[in-house]
Amino acid sequence: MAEITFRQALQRGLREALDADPDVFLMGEDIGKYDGAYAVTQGLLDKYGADRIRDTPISEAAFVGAGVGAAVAGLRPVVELMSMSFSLVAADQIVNMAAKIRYMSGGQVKVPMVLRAPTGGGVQLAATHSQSFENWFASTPGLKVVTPSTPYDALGMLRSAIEDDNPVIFAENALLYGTRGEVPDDEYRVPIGVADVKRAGTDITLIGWAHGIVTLLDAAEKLSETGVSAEVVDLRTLRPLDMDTVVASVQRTGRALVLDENWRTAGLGAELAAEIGYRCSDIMDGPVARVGGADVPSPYSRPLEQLAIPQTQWVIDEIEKTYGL
Amino acid sequence: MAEITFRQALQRGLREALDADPDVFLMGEDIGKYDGAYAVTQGLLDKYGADRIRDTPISEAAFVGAGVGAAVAGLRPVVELMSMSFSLVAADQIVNMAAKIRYMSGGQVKVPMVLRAPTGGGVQLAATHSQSFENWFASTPGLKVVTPSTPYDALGMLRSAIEDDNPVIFAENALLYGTRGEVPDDEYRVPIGVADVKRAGTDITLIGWAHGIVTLLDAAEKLSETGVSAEVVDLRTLRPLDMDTVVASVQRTGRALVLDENWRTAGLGAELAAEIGYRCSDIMDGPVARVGGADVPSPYSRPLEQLAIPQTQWVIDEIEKTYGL
Amino acid sequence: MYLIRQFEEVCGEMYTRGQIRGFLHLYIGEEAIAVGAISQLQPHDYIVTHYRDHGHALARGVDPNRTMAELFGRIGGLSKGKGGSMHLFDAEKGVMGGHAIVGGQFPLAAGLALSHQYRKTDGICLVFFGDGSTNQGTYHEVMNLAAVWKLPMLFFLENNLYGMGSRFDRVRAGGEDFYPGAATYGIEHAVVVDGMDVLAVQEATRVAVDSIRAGEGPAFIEAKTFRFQGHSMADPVKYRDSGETAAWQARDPIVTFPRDLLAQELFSEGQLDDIRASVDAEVAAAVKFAEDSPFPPDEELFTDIYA
Amino acid sequence: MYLIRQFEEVCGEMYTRGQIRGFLHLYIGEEAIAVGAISQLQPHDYIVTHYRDHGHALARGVDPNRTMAELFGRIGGLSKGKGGSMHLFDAEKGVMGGHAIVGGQFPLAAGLALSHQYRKTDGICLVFFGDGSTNQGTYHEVMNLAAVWKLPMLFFLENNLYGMGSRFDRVRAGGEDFYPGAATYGIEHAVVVDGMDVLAVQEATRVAVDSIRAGEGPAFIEAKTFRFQGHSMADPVKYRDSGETAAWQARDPIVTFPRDLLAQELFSEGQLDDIRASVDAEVAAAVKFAEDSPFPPDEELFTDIYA
Ligand SMILES: Cc1ncc(C[n+]2csc(CCOP(=O)(O)OP(=O)(O)O)c2C)c(N)n1
Ligand SMILES: Cc1ncc(C[n+]2csc(CCOP(=O)(O)OP(=O)(O)O)c2C)c(N)n1
Ligand SMILES: [Mg+2]
Ligand SMILES: [Mg+2]
Repeated sequence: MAEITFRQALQRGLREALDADPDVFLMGEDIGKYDGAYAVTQGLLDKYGADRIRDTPISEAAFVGAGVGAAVAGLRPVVELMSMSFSLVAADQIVNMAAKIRYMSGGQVKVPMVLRAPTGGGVQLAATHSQSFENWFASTPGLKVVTPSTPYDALGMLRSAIEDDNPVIFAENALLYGTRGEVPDDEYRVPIGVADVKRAGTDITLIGWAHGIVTLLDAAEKLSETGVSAEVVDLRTLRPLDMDTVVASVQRTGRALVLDENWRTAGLGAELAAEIGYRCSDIMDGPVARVGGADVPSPYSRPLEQLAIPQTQWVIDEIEKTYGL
Repeated sequence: MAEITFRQALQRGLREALDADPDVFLMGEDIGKYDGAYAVTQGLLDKYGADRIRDTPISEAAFVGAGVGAAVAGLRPVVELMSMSFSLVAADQIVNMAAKIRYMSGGQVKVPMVLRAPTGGGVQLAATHSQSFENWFASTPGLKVVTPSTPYDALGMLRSAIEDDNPVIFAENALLYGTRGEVPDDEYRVPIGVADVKRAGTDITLIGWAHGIVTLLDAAEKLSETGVSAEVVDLRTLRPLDMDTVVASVQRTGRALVLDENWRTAGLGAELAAEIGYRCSDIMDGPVARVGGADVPSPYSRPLEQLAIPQTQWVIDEIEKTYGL
Repeated sequence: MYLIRQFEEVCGEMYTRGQIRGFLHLYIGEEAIAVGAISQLQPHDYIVTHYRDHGHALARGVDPNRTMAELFGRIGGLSKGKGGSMHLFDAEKGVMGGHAIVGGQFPLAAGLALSHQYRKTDGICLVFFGDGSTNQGTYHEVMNLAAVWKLPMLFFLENNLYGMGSRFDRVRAGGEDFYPGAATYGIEHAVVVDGMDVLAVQEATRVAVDSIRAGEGPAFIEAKTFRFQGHSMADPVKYRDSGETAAWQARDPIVTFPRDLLAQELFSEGQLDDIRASVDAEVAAAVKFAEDSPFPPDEELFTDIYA
Repeated sequence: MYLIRQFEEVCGEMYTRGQIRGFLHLYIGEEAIAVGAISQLQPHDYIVTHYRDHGHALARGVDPNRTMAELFGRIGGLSKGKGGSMHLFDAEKGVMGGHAIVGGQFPLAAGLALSHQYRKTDGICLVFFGDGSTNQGTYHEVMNLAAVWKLPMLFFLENNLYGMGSRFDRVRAGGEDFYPGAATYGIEHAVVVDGMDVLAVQEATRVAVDSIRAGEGPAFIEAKTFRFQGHSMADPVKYRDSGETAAWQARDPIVTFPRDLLAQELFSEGQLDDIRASVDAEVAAAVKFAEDSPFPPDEELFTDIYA
């Protein structure tokens, strides 16, 4: 076991995959000579060469779609977007090509591709650079969407994603890159589509993913001071959703709060709340509580931006409001 | 009063707006010389000329964004996408430009633009041409999203949309173009953001929009035969959501079903179910029932496609399952 | 070519009868391109095309039975009826769709070409596209990507002068010819060819493919052609006059090519009649096959989404 | 030019001190372009640019105080601190952003140009963009749209040879010059100019603007230039050697232009010193203004979303 950062975990995952399979290669803007905008790919060009670590022009639609083509041909491209916000200029290739080509071909082809991207807000990058479109991709049949919250999950799920035969959107919340955690020395995988109880508790289930888990664990800690025992369920995967783990936990605790750091309206948080509400209403002590990001374009100014991102206190207040805890 | 089709209502709305305001003009692919892919703009080129009825190249990102620019300069462009499915190639211009330029400028500019597009499935156009991304736009702060279900609403809301100072996504379910309804002879407006009770009832509230209303009214009719009185609430606008009308109805009936014809997962139907569940749980007879489109890329084959689109019977079955009615 | 023509004439009929639905885009008039170009490919090469794709599939030797069944939405179709007319795939033959988002096919084609380069084979990817699609950003992005990476890719423009109701000169100011634009990207091998002349298309493709296989990077061919019918079955073709169509129809490859063969005495009238008769029978059999194939069972709705 | 330089030197400092955060892209080295080009505009013309936008705003006469306050995220900023460095707007002066999605600004600029054409004014829209942004599809789509509609639009390429860490020739095969590509779209007026020479930029812009106002349709100017610093404050600039930078720095317009003025005896050393001193004071005042301006009140989070 070693303690490494989320960024290091991702880099190790990439290296392991590159070493394990010659069909794995990387594409993206400035991932090579520049070492990657967030330094995840630092040093890889020197080690693996320009055929496998491919710097691309600023043409997201072209190189994301080229990833699909290479994957259809049996390679395993790992494509990096410099920001999830830029997925919009490649949205057609992701949603209409990567997600659907298998279906449209009646199963003749498959798309073993990973699309990695830093995502989320919090560092004053303003309205166009702070978005989390993985929420939209999570509603798109044909895609898988992965959102790890720890170095352990990041590495293990990246390996699984690269080995998966389907297009996987791998969303890396940029606030997590510097966070640290224990990671086994040996190779391992974390399966896609399996949620993880990050903290056990009996009074309420807090459900979230990615950076939201940091907030929920913090809230759980604070709640424990007032005698409330909160369970924290980390979805880890937004599609396919592991509703069984979520529902099992809520059935034990009888209460649920969902945290979605992205815009509150009509996102994955809504899906979870609706589904938990449906499946657990008979045993619950009240409705499913929801905390979401403010429904605003992300402002640049720091105090305003902080008001838009769910804070620990919001979680605590919402629990108090909904359940009187 | 005259009975006209949904298509005719839209055309009349466009003509009235073009007549009323010289700043109104239309742009889109083949809206002029070809008369429009769905014939909504038929004959307009002859009457208003090529300056105001502008055929564009197949460059959605360019002309949608040009619409934003023209709107920022104070004109009132009505931009047509040949299909809502093609909004993806212009997604960045819609979500990052139209929706955010006002905020990023601190309120210095506004975007009085309408983006019209036929949407939805049901006529075997297969996976890439049968989608309803208005659901995504409804989660985007800065946009308004309008989804009429009748000729009356289509005309009245189109006038409101063109007069609105904000970017309005105007989604026209293609299955509705040929449907008929009464429309006043005089000019009128239907406000954006106000839901409409399309049928009154006492036992359950059925909530939907656009073509879903056809299904819900049909279900209500069938339910009445078994003595169940269903109220049908037509959202008409997906953003801003008129939750007050919805909640008021559910508070009267004590039961709710939400119909979202698009992919079921993490769409507007989820938002409604989550929010109704939260605000009405204490007075409800059970959880909020949901019916959604199948989570699949739209298949071409007719019997398969029909299996993917919510049918009246699904609504009835879901009500039975949830409430035993 | 005659197979494609006959196949599509029958498609038109089947559309009128409601056997084929959704969008149906006929290739009638453009057959010389698919036949001429695809004849120059190797089995390991890829083909990517747009929604007007029947000609490309058939020219590649894809089974007419399964193609027709796909158009009928039947389980015996290439994609079990899930793709329909606009999305013909035959992965074993390297036919990678049929794509219905204008310009959406360019990036996919680049990736397929990249796979050949990555694996150091001599394979290429041939991508077909229309004049209208050159106004999509992907056209530009992929031309540049292919050029800078020297991808083994043949850009094949089927310039039928119209994108739906828009004549190219109403939506583009760059002049009549598109192929000179390739030089902007550093694509040196760019030519124009008569798309009504199957032998000319064949020859131009041969030269281009040789250059690509020799590692010279992407090449570009523009073929001038014309679709004799509407954009799709829904198009009443009010935007152009019949004179323009008639002038092109006078050069119909289905008429002129056999005429030339006869003139050069390479075939006899009787031989051609035999070919036509056997093709007609093949197409009739395809219809029969499609009719006999059942619709996909309900479970198929949820298969083929994930691998 | 000196105002821009001095303003940005101070921005760099303020970033280090944490007063400015997020992404900060300095224009240092490229000032001659903004100053030369924008000097040729009329008040009713529009300017659209990318995230490297301080120079364009200041050259247009936008208030340095409110610009600095914007960078500080304060309520006194141009956009009340909501936009930040990458999104400078001053609608009254026709400065329509500051756009941070590479290539995202082209369509907006086309629409602004269209508004002038629609209203039959002689106004134009000047759009600035980088070499890297030419690889976005919007560049291509909008060049074509502008050409076919003859929009009054000036495409101004600030070719500083790099897009982040990628030298243009690593991501483009079309050669060293970009401006010849404009002809592909039928844009006849396309020239290259020395972006380190403010007078040359001015003259090239004057000619182009005249042509546009005369109704000749869009024009294209490519200016060769260089950013002396990193792409943003986060960039350690490991991808190019210092020799290249030094060669360009030797042509720094902030040094060469005053030198020429002195040589031609148009200004005296003392006059220039006075100008510099007053500019230094102006920038210092801008910092003070920004520091004194409060952060936006909480309610501002929800304003300016809808009109
Ligand atoms: C992104 C997108 N925009 C618009 C359409 C609608 N559309 C389908 S085909 C077509 C015309 C394309 O013309 P061209 O590329 O010349 O091909 P052709 O049909 O002539 O073979 C249009 C506008 C689409 N499918 N996708
Ligand atoms: C669509 C998109 N892709 C990538 C980025 C990240 N990015 C920001 S600036 C930049 C380089 C742009 O280079 P260039 O156009 O030459 O402008 P310069 O910075 O040199 O002025 C990149 C890749 C972005 N903002 N938007
Ligand atoms: Mg065409
Ligand atoms: Mg540059």
